[in-house]
Amino acid sequence: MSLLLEPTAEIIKEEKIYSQMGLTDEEFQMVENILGRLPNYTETGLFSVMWSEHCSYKNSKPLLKKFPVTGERVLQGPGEGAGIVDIGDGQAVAFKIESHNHPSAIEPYQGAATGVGGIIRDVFSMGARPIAVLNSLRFGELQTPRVKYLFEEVVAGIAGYGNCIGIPTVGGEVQFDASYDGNPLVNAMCVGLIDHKDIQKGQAKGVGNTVMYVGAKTGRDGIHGATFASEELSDSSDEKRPAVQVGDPFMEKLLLEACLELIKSDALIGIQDMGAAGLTSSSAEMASKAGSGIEMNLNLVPQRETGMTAYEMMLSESQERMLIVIEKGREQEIVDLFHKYDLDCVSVGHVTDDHNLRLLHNGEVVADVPVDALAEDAPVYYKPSSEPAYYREFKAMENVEPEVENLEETLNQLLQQPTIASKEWVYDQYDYQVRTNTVVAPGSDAAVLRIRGTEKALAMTTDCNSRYLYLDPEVGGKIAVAEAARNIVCSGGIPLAITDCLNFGNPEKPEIFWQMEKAVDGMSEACRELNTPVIGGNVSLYNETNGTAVYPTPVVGMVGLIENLSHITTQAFKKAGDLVYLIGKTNTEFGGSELQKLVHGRIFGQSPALDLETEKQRQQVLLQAIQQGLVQSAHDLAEGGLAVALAESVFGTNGLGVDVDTTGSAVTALFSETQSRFLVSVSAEQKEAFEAAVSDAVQIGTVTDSDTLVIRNEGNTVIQRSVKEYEKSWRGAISCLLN
Amino acid sequence: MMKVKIYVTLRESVLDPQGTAVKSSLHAMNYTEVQDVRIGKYLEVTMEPTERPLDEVVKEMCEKLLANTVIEDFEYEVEEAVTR
Amino acid sequence: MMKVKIYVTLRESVLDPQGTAVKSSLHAMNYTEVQDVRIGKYLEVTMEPTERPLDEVVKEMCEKLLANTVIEDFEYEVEEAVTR
Amino acid sequence: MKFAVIVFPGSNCDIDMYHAIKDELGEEVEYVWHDAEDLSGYDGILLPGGFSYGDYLRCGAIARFSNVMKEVVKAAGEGKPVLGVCNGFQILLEAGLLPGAMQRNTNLKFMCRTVGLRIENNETMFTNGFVPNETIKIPIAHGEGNYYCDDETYEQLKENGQIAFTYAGTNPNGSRGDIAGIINEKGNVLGMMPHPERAVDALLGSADGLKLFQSIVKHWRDSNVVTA
Ligand SMILES: Nc1ncnc2c1ncn2[C@@H]1O[C@H](COP(=O)(O)OP(=O)(O)O)[C@@H](O)[C@H]1O
Ligand SMILES: [Mg+2]
Repeated sequence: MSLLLEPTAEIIKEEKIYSQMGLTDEEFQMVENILGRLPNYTETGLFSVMWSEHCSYKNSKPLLKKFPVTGERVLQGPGEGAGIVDIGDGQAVAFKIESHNHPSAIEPYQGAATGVGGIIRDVFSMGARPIAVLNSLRFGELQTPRVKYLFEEVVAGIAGYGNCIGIPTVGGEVQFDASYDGNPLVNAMCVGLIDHKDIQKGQAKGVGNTVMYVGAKTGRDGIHGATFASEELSDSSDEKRPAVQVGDPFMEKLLLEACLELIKSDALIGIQDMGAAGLTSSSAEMASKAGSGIEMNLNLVPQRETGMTAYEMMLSESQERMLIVIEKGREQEIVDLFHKYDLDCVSVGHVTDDHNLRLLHNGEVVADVPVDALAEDAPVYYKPSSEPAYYREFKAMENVEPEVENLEETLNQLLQQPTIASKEWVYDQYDYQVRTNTVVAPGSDAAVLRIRGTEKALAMTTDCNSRYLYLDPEVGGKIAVAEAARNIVCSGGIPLAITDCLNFGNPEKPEIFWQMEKAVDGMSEACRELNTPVIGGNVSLYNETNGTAVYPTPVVGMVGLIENLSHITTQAFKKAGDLVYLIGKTNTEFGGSELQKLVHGRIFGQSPALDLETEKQRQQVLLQAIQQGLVQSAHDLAEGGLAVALAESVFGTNGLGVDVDTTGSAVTALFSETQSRFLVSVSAEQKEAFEAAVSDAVQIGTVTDSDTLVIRNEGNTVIQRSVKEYEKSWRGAISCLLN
Repeated sequence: MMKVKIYVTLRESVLDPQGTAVKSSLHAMNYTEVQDVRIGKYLEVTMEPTERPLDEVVKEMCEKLLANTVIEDFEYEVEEAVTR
Repeated sequence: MMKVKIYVTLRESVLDPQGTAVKSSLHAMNYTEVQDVRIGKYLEVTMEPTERPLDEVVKEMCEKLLANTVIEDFEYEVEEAVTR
Repeated sequence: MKFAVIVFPGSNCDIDMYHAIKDELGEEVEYVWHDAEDLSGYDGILLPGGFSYGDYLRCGAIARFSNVMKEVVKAAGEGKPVLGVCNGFQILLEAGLLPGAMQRNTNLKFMCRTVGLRIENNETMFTNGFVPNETIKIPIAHGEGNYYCDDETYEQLKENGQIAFTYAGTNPNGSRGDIAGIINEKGNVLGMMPHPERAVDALLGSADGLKLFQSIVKHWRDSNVVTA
């Protein structure tokens, strides 16, 4: 019935209906040239979603080429649902991060929940069993009711989905800054375990093989979600409401178990999840990768609503669905498998050899387009790039110490900054223990999960300090990778590889494109130096509200291998009498620091510097010391510098305290954010062995049983306050801001 | 005292996983006559007389807090409640 | 086709943590006229004609599954629904 | 002793329960799908946590009508130990094997943390390995663990020693009388919100939960030695 309402090919062209779908005049002309005729309404829809930034990476492809993507452990690089890295003994780890920023800005609970659901599907579509999820979140300052609402609902959505499906949410990060006021960032990462022999690909091979649709029925939800994700938010974004999808974690749990059973079947040829652009991207990409074509009869697609058009079915982003290709003739056994889990599983088409995606609906061909044109051959743009004026200004500034009157109270205030404060309010809502493998729960540097049946464990983290990136995207990009690696090393792990989510503003603005370019350069260099190739990721552009971009936020998700359970290390001090060491020299570096923000209310100047060679050398030496059993606790220095790191290491230890003496200017010693530094505690008996192993470690004090945090500077006591008092400020800050 | 009865329901094309699960359960229990189940919220709000017109206040409360208008619709009825 | 509207509410003697929370939010938003909020469920069940009397069937479904009578009460209304 | 771990669609602590029994307790254990027709081959029945049927409508409400529940009721009637943890507890309540009902936590949020549990009755087949009033550390992870029952029921629970565990220290969820776990009058059905199967290995923070499973085995051995 609504078919009649669809504009004809001529009208689409004349009235530029395509531009409402996101295609430019040139792109529409390209489509016309490819087809040798005008596309009809459904076909125009197929091209518009597949050529959206979200699906085609048309603006970011040239940059992504810069990333190092290979390495001796890499089994699967970018291009599939998730990247895969070898961890020995025939096992591998699969992981990927993805954004759900725009849906979360409109409907935070469902936006975040379906973001988690989507990334989990990416991982199990590779054949891996998801073992953990993490997230990286950015919100405006926790002051307005709207921001508080977004924060509470996003966290609830992540919890709601992850807890129900029974995959532990083990870590992440949350930062607050005014640049995210109207455009929060919600990035979710999933980590899975897989045996090499089970690795699957999303390919539609073998002419005549059967294309099957499994999982939830298709409804009108999220039509054009991918296009929506490739636009700036504006005050009228609320009108895009139908683009919001509702997740069903229960359905996904069944789908997960069924798919993991399916991968054991030799009837399976290929499997891909229906994520952004749903049925369109999964079918076109699977065919394009295999060099084949696909023909589907849309009348066979399980539908939740009546009267759906071909356009609506192909563009729907209903959740919890998969497309699979199986050997012809074995349909029934697959149907039976899915029925055991009460899931729909129907044959909707077959693999062809003509390289086209051909769709039938009500007995007519409603679309017939080359799959490569949709997938591989989407246009690629080289956007102009230009250095923004603010950058030159900041670069020229000297590094100066912010003025601080009362160091003891300043530390108290820093501990209450929501970005530094305990995130317990967040992770208390996540079931981080389910499946009983979580050895290090949220609250230390990286989360650690043991691998059952082995002596090994995996460390995982997400990191990105976007303030540094705003001041200097290249150095900030390096720091993001280095910080993630530090967190892995502090937990006793060997950094393996990263996945990244590039969250930026509108790439059509040359200053934004410059930020992207520089950030990718910095990240690539760090990845090369630290031997952590990029095995997958996601790009989220147009993160702007009414013309203002978010800080450049390329979130890094990293996984590390802990070779033996005995290497697992946490940031908390262990016992009184242990010696406290600082590794790394401290300079006066306050650009983008928490102290600068606290004192000046804004950030400016130069970001902290980073020397990758020093970074690498320190990480290696520290990791060896940890592996040799010479380290009781290890923590990297991040936001808030040494004073905050000391406080974090003593919190939660029930009665321990610390007494250290620092040198140089007190403000710098306590709060500077110089990179590549670590805070380590060592038992007194191992003093010599540790010092021999880590030659640039300097002992600055000892762990005490006094329940007091004492910091001296050149012998003078500058801070002496009960740990309990500081801990109370730090633990309560976020719930206090919410009430 | 007024008693306002508010019904919050999912918009028509929005997926209702709860309703679907309950429907299958009812079928499994042999209530095969059941064609469809949709699950929403039912709120009873007791209110003192308002300065502004009651309709205006209730609508505003629903839009701002009680319903999530991105995915939900609401309706309400006002009843004069007996004072307890 | 019949449409059965079912209201499931917490028994009066049972505390309603969600209702209490919503009430405080409303107060914080300056809807001080609000005296009390109770939150329950609203189900719309579409049914084909039943062999047994509809009332009997609906009551049974509620008692068995749709409400937990340890803490909840239920009421329902039947509407003749238009066939689509 | 041979245990059954009942798996409902949406159960997600089934694997944890299985490994606790097999790897740490060292007893026989099998997964049993929700449509099973016969539990006579098992000596103990375990209903694991998770979100059976998505916890849609009410936690445990739909699972309670699974085929296997008829068998669980039968096993309970025969005096076999039946343990429901978290969602398993909620299912036992919905099924009427234990009195009362579950409401949302008073702060309306899911909470995951390790809490202190006081053993209120150490003379049950689930707690005989603990000393009276012992406090143990066990994780909780739930959104609806706020146990409700009317006054009469509460008095009965107290009188009969049916309160097995209470929260020591802060009550996390608002449950009546700080109740964390209760048993039936006969003493062979235990429902508890905390997860003993998550506390069986010191590597993960606590092994206090193992004693609960050991208690079940000890009781079973003792009574089977008598009859054998
Ligand atoms: N959104 C979140 N979800 C889960 N855990 C979180 C989240 N945010 C922070 N955490 C946890 O809180 C701890 C501190 O986080 P953060 O300050 O970002 O650490 P770091 O500076 O070492 O990266 C980490 O264990 C982290 O995993
Ligand atoms: Mg850290």
